[in-house]
Amino acid sequence: MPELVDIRPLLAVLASLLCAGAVFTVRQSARWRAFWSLAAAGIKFALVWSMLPGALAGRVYVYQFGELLPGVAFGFRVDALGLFFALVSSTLWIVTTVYALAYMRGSHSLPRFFGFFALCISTTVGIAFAENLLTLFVFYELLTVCTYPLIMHNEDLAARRAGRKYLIYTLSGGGLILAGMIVLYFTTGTLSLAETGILEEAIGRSWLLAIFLLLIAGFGVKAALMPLHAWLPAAMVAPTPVSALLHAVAVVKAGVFGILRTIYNVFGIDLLRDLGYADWLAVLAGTVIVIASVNALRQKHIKARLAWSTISQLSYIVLAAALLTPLAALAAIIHIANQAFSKITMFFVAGAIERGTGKKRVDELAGVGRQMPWTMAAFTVASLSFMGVPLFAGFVTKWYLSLGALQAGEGIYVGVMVISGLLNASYWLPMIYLAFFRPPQTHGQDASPKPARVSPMMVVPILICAAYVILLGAGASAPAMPFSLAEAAVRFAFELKVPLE
Amino acid sequence: MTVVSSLASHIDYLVAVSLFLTGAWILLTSGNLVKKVIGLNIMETSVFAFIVTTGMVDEGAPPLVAAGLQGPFASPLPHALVLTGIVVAVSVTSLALVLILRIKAELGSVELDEIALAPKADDSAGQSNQRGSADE
Amino acid sequence: MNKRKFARVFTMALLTALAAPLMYGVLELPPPGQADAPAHSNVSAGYIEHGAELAGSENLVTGVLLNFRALDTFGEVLVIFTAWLAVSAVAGKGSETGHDSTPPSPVVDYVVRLLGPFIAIFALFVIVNGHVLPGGGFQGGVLLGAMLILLSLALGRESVADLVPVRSWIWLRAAGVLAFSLVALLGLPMTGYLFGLPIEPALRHALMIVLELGIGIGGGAVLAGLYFAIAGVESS
Amino acid sequence: MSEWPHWLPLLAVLPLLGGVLTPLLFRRRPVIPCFWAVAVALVTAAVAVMLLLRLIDSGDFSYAVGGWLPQYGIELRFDQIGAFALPASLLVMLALVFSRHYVARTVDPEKISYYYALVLINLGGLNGFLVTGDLFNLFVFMEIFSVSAYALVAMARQPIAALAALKYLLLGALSSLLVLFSVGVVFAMTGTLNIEDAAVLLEGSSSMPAGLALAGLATGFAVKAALFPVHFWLPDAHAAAPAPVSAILSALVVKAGVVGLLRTLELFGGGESLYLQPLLSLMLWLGALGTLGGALMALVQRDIKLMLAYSTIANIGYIFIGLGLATTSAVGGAMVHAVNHAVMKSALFLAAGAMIHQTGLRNIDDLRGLGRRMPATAFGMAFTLVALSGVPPMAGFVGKWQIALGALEAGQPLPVAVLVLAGLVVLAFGVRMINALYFRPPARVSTVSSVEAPVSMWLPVLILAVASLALGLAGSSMLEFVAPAVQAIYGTPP
Repeated sequence: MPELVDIRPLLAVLASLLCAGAVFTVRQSARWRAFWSLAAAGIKFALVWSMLPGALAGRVYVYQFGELLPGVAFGFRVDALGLFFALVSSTLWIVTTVYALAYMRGSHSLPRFFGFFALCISTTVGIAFAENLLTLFVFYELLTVCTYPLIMHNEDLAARRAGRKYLIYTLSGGGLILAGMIVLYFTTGTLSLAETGILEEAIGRSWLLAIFLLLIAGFGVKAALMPLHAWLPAAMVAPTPVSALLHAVAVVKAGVFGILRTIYNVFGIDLLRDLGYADWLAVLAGTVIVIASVNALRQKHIKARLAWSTISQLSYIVLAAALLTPLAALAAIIHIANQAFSKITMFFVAGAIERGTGKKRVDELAGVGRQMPWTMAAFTVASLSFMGVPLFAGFVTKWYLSLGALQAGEGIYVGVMVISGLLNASYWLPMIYLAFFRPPQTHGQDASPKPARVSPMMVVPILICAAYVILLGAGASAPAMPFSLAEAAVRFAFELKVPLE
Repeated sequence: MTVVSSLASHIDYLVAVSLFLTGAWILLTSGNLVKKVIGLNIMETSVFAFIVTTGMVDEGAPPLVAAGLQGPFASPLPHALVLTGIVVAVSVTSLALVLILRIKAELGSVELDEIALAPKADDSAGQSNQRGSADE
Repeated sequence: MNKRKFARVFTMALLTALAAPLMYGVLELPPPGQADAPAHSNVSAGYIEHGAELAGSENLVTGVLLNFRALDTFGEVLVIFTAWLAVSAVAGKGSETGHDSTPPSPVVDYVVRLLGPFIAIFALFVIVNGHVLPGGGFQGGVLLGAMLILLSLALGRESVADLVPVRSWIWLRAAGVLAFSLVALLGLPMTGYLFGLPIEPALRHALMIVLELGIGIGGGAVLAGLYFAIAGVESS
Repeated sequence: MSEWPHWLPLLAVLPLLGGVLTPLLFRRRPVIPCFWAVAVALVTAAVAVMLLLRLIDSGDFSYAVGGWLPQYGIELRFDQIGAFALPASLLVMLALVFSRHYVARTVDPEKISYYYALVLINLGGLNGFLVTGDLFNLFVFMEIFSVSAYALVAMARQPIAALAALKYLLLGALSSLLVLFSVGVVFAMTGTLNIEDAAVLLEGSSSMPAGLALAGLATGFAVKAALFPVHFWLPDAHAAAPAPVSAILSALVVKAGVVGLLRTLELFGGGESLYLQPLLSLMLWLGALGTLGGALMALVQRDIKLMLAYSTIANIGYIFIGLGLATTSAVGGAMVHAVNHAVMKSALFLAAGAMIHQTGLRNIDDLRGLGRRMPATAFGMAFTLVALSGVPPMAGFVGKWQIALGALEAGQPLPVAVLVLAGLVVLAFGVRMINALYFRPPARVSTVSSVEAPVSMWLPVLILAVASLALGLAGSSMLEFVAPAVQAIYGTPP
């Protein structure tokens, strides 16, 4: 695979960093703040996109700085998997920025909010493009630091509690990753993510097990892998754009991405298959899918239900990765995009409902569909995706995951898919039913509710995301999330020479 | 060499060590700050005695190498070291004493027990959250 | 007090535990007084053999102080000046003024006035003969300081402070450091090394006298200053 | 220019002389001594740069003071450890800049020139201590910086300051005596005071007196470095001192204890001394205990400066873990961490000092809401707290990584857990501070009305905060720089 030195990975990281600097500097001017945020989002989007043709042609862009530690460089390397993740997050950053500008209007501490928002994206792209585990870890920890002020944005007791929980979980996870990395470096002398596995059986089972447990548990915290998930439902107190950031654009995806890197690039498929650790991970992920869905069913709060659904959906990715078959791997990678677009649609909708009608609970939804028809239509699209209805994004994941499970000879996970789909249906459908087919609860004489007034800057992002959900589901030809890129990543990880199908 | 003769030949060092321990005992156990300083001074003296003893020569002359004086001469180096050491000790002692005077003026006592028991002087600037214990 | 008792028992145990290795350790040292011990055969032997000639001082202790280990002595005058700075910084106001509570009896007054000049002359003698006789800057300085303290005890601190203009005291106290710095810097053009003393005997002798005087005057003034500062705190 | 040999003694002599001249020349106006002191510190830093250039160019070099041969005179030696003089001079300079407005309120106007004099003398003593190659000279310079440090602690106006200073003085003097006694023992054994010379003569010695001297030196310097369990003088002294002094004490003076220990190892490390391995293990485990204990104690403090003081104990623990592990990575990491911690901790102490100066409050809960009122200072503090907790790629990370890696190399996985755990605890109290500054409403009226500190106070904080990022990025080259020193002291690793 030809490697080309290219400055674009660096520029992509710097774009949002500069945006953060500019936002911090223009403190009081809302217009300039919006300008810089959108401009940086656009530039980054363009930069990441411009690398796509090369990546599809099999080129790998690298950019290295000096050594961060002896023997470990600080550098970027854009491979298919990283670029896929970067595409997802940079695309979503644009819509999230537009949405956030509308949603946050009138809130306090906006320079801080948008500044750290931009920093988060900067670090996410850094994670995606990291050349080695240390670089990844650098951005991973900075992501934790940068999301903290966002979660704490409301500065009240609930926010502080959520923030504290978030930090305790994620930083402990960071500590585990650090320990794992040290062991890894000690045993192999490298932290590169450019190979299909840097570990060998020869270094000893106990070291291998230690590395696996430390890294998976460490990344598992951000990936909200049960039982390390408790911070995620708590963090729903944050403003909706932050939830979108946590659940779709950056944070949980960073954790999942770390797990994928651990499986495909640190251990490698062959070694992991010999060791058998992945089977246990798959069992765990399968269990989490079901338990989290059941928990989501019990939630009365819209955002809490969404949060539990996220926990369940993330385990799809972990499960798919742990199955160690090419088709399942494909499912794992494309589900990064599928889950992101579906879930961000839902969060945007939840935020819009909150802003438009003030409603936050599931049982208050009655009649909302008439007040906000477009918005609820988008919600419906996203739910159908999660249920796994064909033509919607989620179906593609389930299809390939089931095929992958069969490839691995683990038919039971097809059953898990089916159960999960049913559970998803049982908690999304009642919400849609309530919204569209039940008359609104009347308060006194106000019998016919007026259409809710929601800024078009909030509705348009919702519709765009919903459209993407359909695009992703309708065909592999979705323009932003090229299926072939995910395929390329899988071919690399499994060292396949031929196309998958 | 038997133990007894070894003890006898090293008696100077042993005395210095005993003084050292005595001083340490006073420094560590006395609750009176002035006595602590005295203990410190005893320790200092013991160390000076020890060092100057290393420069001693049996039947030796002081290191004045002038015409007419005969060796063996005592080593001049320990003398110079101890002279410097004494000056340092004087400096430390004077600083300790003036600190004790200030403690007496501000906290009312030179006994650690009484200082620990005495109510803290609360200053108006709000800088009163200082922990004032004496971990002895 | 229970805590105090515990502390005593603990300290006793600690010191007893320390005593054994300490005693045993020094017992294994070469016994003091042996002329062939390393302490005498190594550097010291060199000093005794060539020191007087190389350092220009028959009193080898002075030779070591001013010449071989000049940096130590520079540090030493600095420590004592620092001590004065520290004491005055901590002590508060009024170090050079203030009355002692009891006026001296005429006898004491007379005797002290009588003794003062003799002590000063003896101090000077000790200072300038440091290179041939036991003594030197520090020893003379202590005598000077003792004289000043004695005078101020008898005559009140002001009368001592008035001996020189008030603003000159600080220069006197720094005399050791200043003299040493001067000689150290002069050593650079003259010998090619900082703190070097020239080989030429007369010049070297002159510079050594400068050093001794600086150390002596500085030491005396600092000792008196320490006394003033501490007495100032006590009387305020 | 860097080849001129006489920079080396000037490294110590210049600040010492500059310090002595301060009260002589400037007695009236309080501002001029500050400019003078900053200038002297700056020139000292320039001298250190010259020395550093020569070191990089041509390796270790020494200077014969007065032109005497090493054994007969005093030898100054500049190696990678001595290069600590450069950060030391720069940090002191920043602390002096910070002092300009700070001491106006905390120190008696008549004593201001004394204050600057003592700070410069402290720097001179430290520099001399770092570069001397002579055991007794080591003691003399140690006393110079110690005596000035005791006095500087006592210069704070708080009632507790004198007691804290006395406690510091008694422990400090006791440790100095242990060192002096051990120097005497080494002299009696070898007849020389030159470290290199004595090391050759002592080589392979496992005799009782050698053990005694080693124990005395190690204990003495451990007290100076505030290694657990002889750390108890530190919190009060560092918390009571004026803020710039706290910064210098925590950043530099305790590090002198570490340097002293390195010199001790240099003295005894050459041969196969039986005592060396137990000493190293002791350092490792006491360091581990100190790291955890210090971090936990920092977590429960209410006073901001006490919190920082306990964190210093924790960081000294880090450094001792590294030194005790005795592998190339760990020792190099410990040395680099000594510099990095110096920068970070002085930033924190200065920031805390600025806040206390502006509000008159020192309780963390009382400082709530200052993030908006003192943006530059608060940012500097928050940023450095994150750096201190070891978030990569900032300065706290390099040492943590290297020491943990060294622990695995030494076959000791437990210190890795200690380091990771302590990093989390450090972050916990950092977050507590950051929460108070940014995410909580003000608790006191005086914080609401307070304003940003003068430029001379927040600028040093920000410079140090930026440095704590820059040093983290430069970690690899710093490790490379100290590698020869590690090899010189610990020998070639197996």
